[in-house]
Amino acid sequence: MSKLVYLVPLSPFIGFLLNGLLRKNLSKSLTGIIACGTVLVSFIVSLLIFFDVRKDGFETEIVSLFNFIHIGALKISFAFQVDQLSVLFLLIITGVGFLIHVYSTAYMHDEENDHFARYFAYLNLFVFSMLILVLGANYVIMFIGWEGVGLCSYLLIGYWFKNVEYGNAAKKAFIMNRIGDLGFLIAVFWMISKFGAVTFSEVFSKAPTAPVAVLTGITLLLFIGATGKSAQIPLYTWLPDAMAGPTPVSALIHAATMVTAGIYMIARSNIMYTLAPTTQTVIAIVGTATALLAASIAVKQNDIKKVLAYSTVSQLGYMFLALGVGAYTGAVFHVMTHAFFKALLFLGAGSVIHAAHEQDIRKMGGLKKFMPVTHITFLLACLAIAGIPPFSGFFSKDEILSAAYEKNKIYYLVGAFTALLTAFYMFRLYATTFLGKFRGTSEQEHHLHESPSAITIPLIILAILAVIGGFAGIPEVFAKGSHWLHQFLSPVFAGSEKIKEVHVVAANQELMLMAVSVGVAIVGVVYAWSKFSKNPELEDAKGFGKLLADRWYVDELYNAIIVKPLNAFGKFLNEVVEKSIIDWMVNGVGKAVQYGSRQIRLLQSGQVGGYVLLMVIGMVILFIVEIFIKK
Amino acid sequence: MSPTQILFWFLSVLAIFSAIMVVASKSPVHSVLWLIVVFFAISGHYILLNAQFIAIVNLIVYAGAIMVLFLFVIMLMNLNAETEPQKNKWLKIAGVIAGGALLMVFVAALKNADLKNQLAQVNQGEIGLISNLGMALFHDYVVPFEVSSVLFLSAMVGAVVIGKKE
Amino acid sequence: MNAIILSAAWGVVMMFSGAFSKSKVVIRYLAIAGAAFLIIANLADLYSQGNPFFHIDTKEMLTFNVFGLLVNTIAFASTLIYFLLSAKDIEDVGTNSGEYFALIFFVLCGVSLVTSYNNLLILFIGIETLSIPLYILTGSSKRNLKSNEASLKYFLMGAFSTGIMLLGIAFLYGASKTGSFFIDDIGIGKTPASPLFIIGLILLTTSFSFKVSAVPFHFWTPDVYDGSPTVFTSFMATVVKGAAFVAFIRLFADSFTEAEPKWRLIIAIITAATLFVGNITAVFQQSVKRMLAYSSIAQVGFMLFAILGVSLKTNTAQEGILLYITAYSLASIGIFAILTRMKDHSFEGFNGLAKHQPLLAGVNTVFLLSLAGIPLTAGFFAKYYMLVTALQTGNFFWLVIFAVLCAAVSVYYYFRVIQAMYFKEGERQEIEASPAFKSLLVIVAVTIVLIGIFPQWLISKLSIIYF
Amino acid sequence: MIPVLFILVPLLSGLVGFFIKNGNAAKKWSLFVSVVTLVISLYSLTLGKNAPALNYSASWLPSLGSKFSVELDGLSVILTLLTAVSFPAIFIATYNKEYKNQGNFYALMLLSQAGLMGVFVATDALLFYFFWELALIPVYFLCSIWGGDRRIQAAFKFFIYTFVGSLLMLIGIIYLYLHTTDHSFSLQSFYKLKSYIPAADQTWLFWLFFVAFGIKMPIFPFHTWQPDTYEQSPTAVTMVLSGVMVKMGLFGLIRWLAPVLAGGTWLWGDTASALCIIGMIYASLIAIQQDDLKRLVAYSSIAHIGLMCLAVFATTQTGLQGVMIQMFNHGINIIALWIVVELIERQLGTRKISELGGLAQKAPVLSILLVVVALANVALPLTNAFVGEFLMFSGIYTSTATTYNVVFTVTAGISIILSAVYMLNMIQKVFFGNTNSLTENVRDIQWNEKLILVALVLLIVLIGIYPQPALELTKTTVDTIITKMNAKF
Amino acid sequence: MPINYYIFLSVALFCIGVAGVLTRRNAIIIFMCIELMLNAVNLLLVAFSKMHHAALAASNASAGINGQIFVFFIMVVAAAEVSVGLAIIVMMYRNTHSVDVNFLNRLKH
Repeated sequence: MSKLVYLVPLSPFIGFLLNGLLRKNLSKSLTGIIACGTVLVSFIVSLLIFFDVRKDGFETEIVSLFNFIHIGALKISFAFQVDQLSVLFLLIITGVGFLIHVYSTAYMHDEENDHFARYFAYLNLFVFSMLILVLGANYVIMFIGWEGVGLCSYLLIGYWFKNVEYGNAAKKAFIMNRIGDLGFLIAVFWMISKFGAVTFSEVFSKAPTAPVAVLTGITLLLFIGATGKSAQIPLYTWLPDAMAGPTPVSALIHAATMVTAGIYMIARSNIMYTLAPTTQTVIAIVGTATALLAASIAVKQNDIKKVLAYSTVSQLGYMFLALGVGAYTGAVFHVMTHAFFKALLFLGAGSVIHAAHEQDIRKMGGLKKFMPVTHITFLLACLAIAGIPPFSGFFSKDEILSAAYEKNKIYYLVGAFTALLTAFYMFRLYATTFLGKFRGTSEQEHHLHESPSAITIPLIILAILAVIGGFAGIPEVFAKGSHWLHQFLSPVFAGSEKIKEVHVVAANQELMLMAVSVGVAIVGVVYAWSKFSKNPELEDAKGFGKLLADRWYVDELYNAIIVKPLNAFGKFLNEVVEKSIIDWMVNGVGKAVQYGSRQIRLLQSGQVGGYVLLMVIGMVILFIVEIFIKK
Repeated sequence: MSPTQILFWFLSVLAIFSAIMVVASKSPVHSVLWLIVVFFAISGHYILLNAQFIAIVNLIVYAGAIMVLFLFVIMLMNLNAETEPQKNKWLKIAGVIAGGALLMVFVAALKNADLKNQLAQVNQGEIGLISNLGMALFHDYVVPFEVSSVLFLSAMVGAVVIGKKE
Repeated sequence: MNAIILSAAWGVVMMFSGAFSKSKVVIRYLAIAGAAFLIIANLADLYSQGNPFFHIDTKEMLTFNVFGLLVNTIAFASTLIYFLLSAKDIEDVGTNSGEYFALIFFVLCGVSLVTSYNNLLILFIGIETLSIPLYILTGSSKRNLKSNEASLKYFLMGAFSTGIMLLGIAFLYGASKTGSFFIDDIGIGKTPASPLFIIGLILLTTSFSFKVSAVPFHFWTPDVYDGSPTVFTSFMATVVKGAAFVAFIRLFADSFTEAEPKWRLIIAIITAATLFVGNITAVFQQSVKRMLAYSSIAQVGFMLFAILGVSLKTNTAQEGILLYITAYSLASIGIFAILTRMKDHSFEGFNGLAKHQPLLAGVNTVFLLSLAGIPLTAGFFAKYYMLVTALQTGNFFWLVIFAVLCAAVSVYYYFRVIQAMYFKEGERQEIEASPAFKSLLVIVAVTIVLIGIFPQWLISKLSIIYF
Repeated sequence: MIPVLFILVPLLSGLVGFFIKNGNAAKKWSLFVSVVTLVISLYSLTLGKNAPALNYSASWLPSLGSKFSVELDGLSVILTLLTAVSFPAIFIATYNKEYKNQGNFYALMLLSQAGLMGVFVATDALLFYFFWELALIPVYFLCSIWGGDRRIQAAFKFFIYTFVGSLLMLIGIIYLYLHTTDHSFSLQSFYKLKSYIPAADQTWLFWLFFVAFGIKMPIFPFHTWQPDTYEQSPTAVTMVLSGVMVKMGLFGLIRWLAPVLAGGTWLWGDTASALCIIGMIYASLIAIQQDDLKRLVAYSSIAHIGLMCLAVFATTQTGLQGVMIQMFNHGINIIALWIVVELIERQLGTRKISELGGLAQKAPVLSILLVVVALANVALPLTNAFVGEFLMFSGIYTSTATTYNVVFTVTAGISIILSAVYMLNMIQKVFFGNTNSLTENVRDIQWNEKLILVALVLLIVLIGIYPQPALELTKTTVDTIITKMNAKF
Repeated sequence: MPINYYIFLSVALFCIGVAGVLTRRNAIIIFMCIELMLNAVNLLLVAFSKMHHAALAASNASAGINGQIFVFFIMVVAAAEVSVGLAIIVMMYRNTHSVDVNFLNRLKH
């Protein structure tokens, strides 16, 4: 079955071609069918592959399609790798992807025909690239997907291209990703020059022999790539702006799948990271910092999508923390659960926006009675992300926190505090949106309504997943071998675990940790609920709050220290160096010749006497040269 | 100091002095006359060197023919001192300096030439005599002699072309 | 020998024809026939090595070698083309066209003298035979003050340079051990040069530089070329200059080869100066005629590389100079022929020529490209040879670089004409160009291109030369 | 025989073209001829390596040791193919444009094609120099007859600039020729030269050649002719210039400089590379500032060429392979870009980015195609340029010829980011946003433009996905050149 | 007589002639100065011919004669030149009523 893996990316690609080329002629329904159908196909295929992979005695499968680049020793073939990790991501991508496609058919229904098709074409293309990313059997193929998803996110953020703001957001996203990608590329070149190969199997087999410094370098460069793609400090600022795109896009790309590419990549190269402890520390620190920073900002945001965006960044921070402390399974686990509840949150938000045509939560409130399904699912998602047992978020987050505790208490403390913040801002959001009474205009209120089934059904499915998703990884303390995901992924991370075994926390200790995290979560929830359900804060924040509301002025900082100087320098080059120096010199030669001509021709005075005089002088000079200088 | 030497020095001084006068004298006519003096002095030198033929030709052709031609032209244009207003003084000085510099350079070049034992044979040696020159001219140098006729022809034609009224 | 005698004789014929025949056409065809006849006679001389029509014992005053004879051929051929193109314009200069042609033939006699002299006496007579008729031709449009002025300037300075040359010859005579004027004897071989020799050398260099108009002895050139009737400028700038240059190279190749270290530097300096002044000054000119005068100076700068190369074992220098003279003469004659027919000799005069006279513009472009030394034209190989020569000597790398930079400058003023013809708008002006005239120009242009692609037929002839 | 056809077909038909008075006939004629050339070149691809048909040699100037010898090796194949592809593309793309006396215009275009072909196939230095100049002349006339307002000065600056360069190169060629044992201009005897040329001479010889090629490419700081010329020439000519002609410089570097003067190249590689990198960053930063589409593309081209030149000096198999394929890619990409620029200018009469906007609404097809081309220009994976740049960068990184390989890679890498910046800026300002009074009534592209753009885009994607055949094409050539470059003294 | 004397004498005359050409502006006088230069050369040639004769008379009775022949030719040519030159000057005078070379500046630059 896994021989047919190429079908998985292929079918969305076909969908892309169909929708892209025939966008003028297809009806909306047909477009929708094609788009969802193709993704569904690949979901089914992935499922089949998944069952393959689950059979014991399964060996990692390399499906090589054709030679991409073969030069001398360097052999890069267009190959896919099927193993537990990739197949897991396949399921997440295609599954969540499919739901979001379905959702979009309703959400984007007001678009004109061909734009509608354009949207789905992009979406399919994205799924395709994402699949390439996770399937690639070497770093080059992975990079193809890596940049592919970047492109799609660019296209989708800028989907409403008439709006210049959106365009800028898209551009920002692309360029920041590019910065990361440069790091990724250089890492690849380093591998080529060091290992002479880019295939995972070869690189990982050669890695242990390489000096630690090299590995640290490579891994750090890769991590730079990850920070770009997965919105970590310092390259995270694009993600909140990326909310310019249609909400389903935010759900799919900027919550569920693309942004987790970085985690996938590092989990994939776990061996190299395990061999480079320095890098791990860096990752852990960056992860923790990002988690805290983003959460703190989320506390004061009033745009429903912005809140979710920052919470995404913060959650991603958690995942990196996990990677940093070597809890690869935990990271992947959180990716999965996060995919469920964050997608759900976004879709819920989308449904709200769809109904209220409004994104500012201060103008909402009391939606509970208007759109029950949305409300319930959203609530479940909030509970999940807040880490209330037995919802999925609890398990994954808890695993990460305990691992962090194991590594270094500080990580844990920060993590726990972030958990508190998370619970707080999520329920602030929930409360201001759904509780209380509606604060929008009357005619807004007039056509508030529950969204159509194409929207609610995905919500419900995702809600179920968000609730039960956690049981894929029940901590070992409850029952031996209950952590199914760990078992499942163990072949992938076997290498790292051989190198240094992650000794599990003592049972009682772990239970204590759980208690703490649950405690903080509940505190956050309760406080937020009580604070905002009746009287939400409607006036703009002040003092420290303002600092948070304005996102610590990071964007402004970047503007001041990078963008502006670069522009100024460019202007300087263009107007001063180019025109007044280089070109001036070039033309100067011409001018000099002209001038010299004008002067020298004055020798031709027209006077015979003058001529003869000059001739004689010339003769004398010849004599002097010949007789005096030569001797 | 043999008479030859005295004669040599006399003629040399005469030649140089009158040459200077040629350049210096205001009126063209005077210049012509001084030039004729130069020619006579030089012919004297020729005789001293026992080159009678050249000496005679020099007198006949130059002093006789050419200078007369010059005189005619000058008379024809009745040029006199006034017709030549003062030329730019600086250019004059520059000219003199340049001429002097040329002389200096020549002298400088020649001073380290060892020509002490090289003597020019004076008042003896047969080669200057018409008979020998004639033999040489019409045996070895007949081709140049004939060729120079072309030159004359062209000069003649030229003079005609230029002079002819249209 | 044929060339010398026949050219002189034909000069006489032309002279009388002027006296007896009133019909200009007859005279014209007579002249053309004469040129053709000269070519044939000279070729006969060339191919019947050693037994020409006339058996004259020149007492080694003259030696006729392939090089000299080829130069004659080129000179006569150029003259023929020149006659065919511009005979009419010669007639238009003044009343007595017969005499003009006669003078031109006398000049040709001088040419064939300086290409075959073996004795400084002949050189002197040859140079004079070359110059004196030109003084006349320069002044031949008698009412034109510019023409008069040019003629007088030319004459005075020419006479002056003659004086310098004679002094040089005198010193060489004094320096030569055997007291002879034969160019084989005046060379000093390996013996240390006496001051007399050095002086003679420099003085001769000076006067030759004057004749070929090399800086700083070039001052007569622009004024004379500008002042004299355009037809005669064309003749002076091509045939005569080439001949003078051949005299130059012949003397240095035969007598002063061993003394090369002594004059290497001064020639190099003169070359550099010539390239610089010639090219730079041409840039600012407003009249094409005058620009061509300066450009001819610049071209001489390149030719002088041949002098630097005479000491080479190979014949590159001689081959090169021959190619150069051919290329340069053909192109210049062509351009001047067109220029003569134009009312306005300024650059503006050429504006829009391509629209009104596409053919003339086309051939003119070929000529200009050849002068600029663009590949596919004879001019390229000419310059190529000069560069090879200079690089072979191995001493003049700086000079070569300098030369190519100057060549780049030269492109500037040659292309000004092209720009005027093709890219500028201008009102139509009457240029009387008969089909014959045009077709002849086309032939010349084609020849230039052919030489540019296959310099073979010249080179192969040259590579058998032994001096 | 095929290389000869490459030269003769356009040459002769170009000469014929001068006599076609009817403009449209000339147009059709030249289109036909260029297609014929394309067919020939495609046929040449089918022939195996060193098939007899691929090289031809005839006596030309025996006494000068120069032969009319032409050959199609990997390098020539890829560049002749580029030339053969470009011209039909250009002719079709500009089919609707009406030039004054078109007969001459197209004739000159064909002549320039002949010259370019000659440059790429010549294996005799003198012959190479000949074609080098001949390719220049027609372009000079094209630019200064049919160009913009400042065309005469711009074209002349261009001409003088390159002419100086080529003359310097001529000196170098002659010098090498004089040092060959068998006094010949043939590439083979030039290869044998190494042992005869002392290091000191290698130095200045290297610079003589490098300046000539650097001007043509152009490399900072010899680049100032380029933006003006591109801006002033008619777009068809600009396409020739930027698509094919700049490759002459790289070609010369790869064919005549690097393997022949390996020593000099090795000694001065770092300096030259530094120039390239400065140029890349410099050009990119300036490109960001440009408001004129043509100038924008011009500067971006400078940046890309700089990268290729840099990769040549890296002296690695991968790098050189990258250069080979990238020369082709850059050619078609930039031609596609020019086509778009041309369309915009012809419709709206302006190239000012600031005056445009919202074209995506009016001309969706055009904008989609443009976006693909632009993405190719920023070397996005699965476009042709990615393959080239990936190989070049990894070549530079793994280079052993320099000790600064990492520095070079990183600094050069910055230009990737910058290229994204200016390209996306352009796309956004021109195509996104709202329409304004000027762009209100833009119509989408017509059949011929669509045809050619689609073809180019397909080519871009095809090479991007499956580059291996193209790489195979140049394999052996690359190996030989690299071995020669590594045998330094 | 030592040859240097003659050399210096004729060089001196020659340079005086040159100086004359440089300083005077009357065409005729310039021309005369040129003639002076020629005569200086003649004198030098004759002196050299006698020098060579003195040196080589033993081997060759007519050694050095060519020098004097050359002088003869110089005179001949000079005569021809004068005829042409004066003709030109006269023509000039006819048109401008002056023989002042400083008026010759229509052609310059």
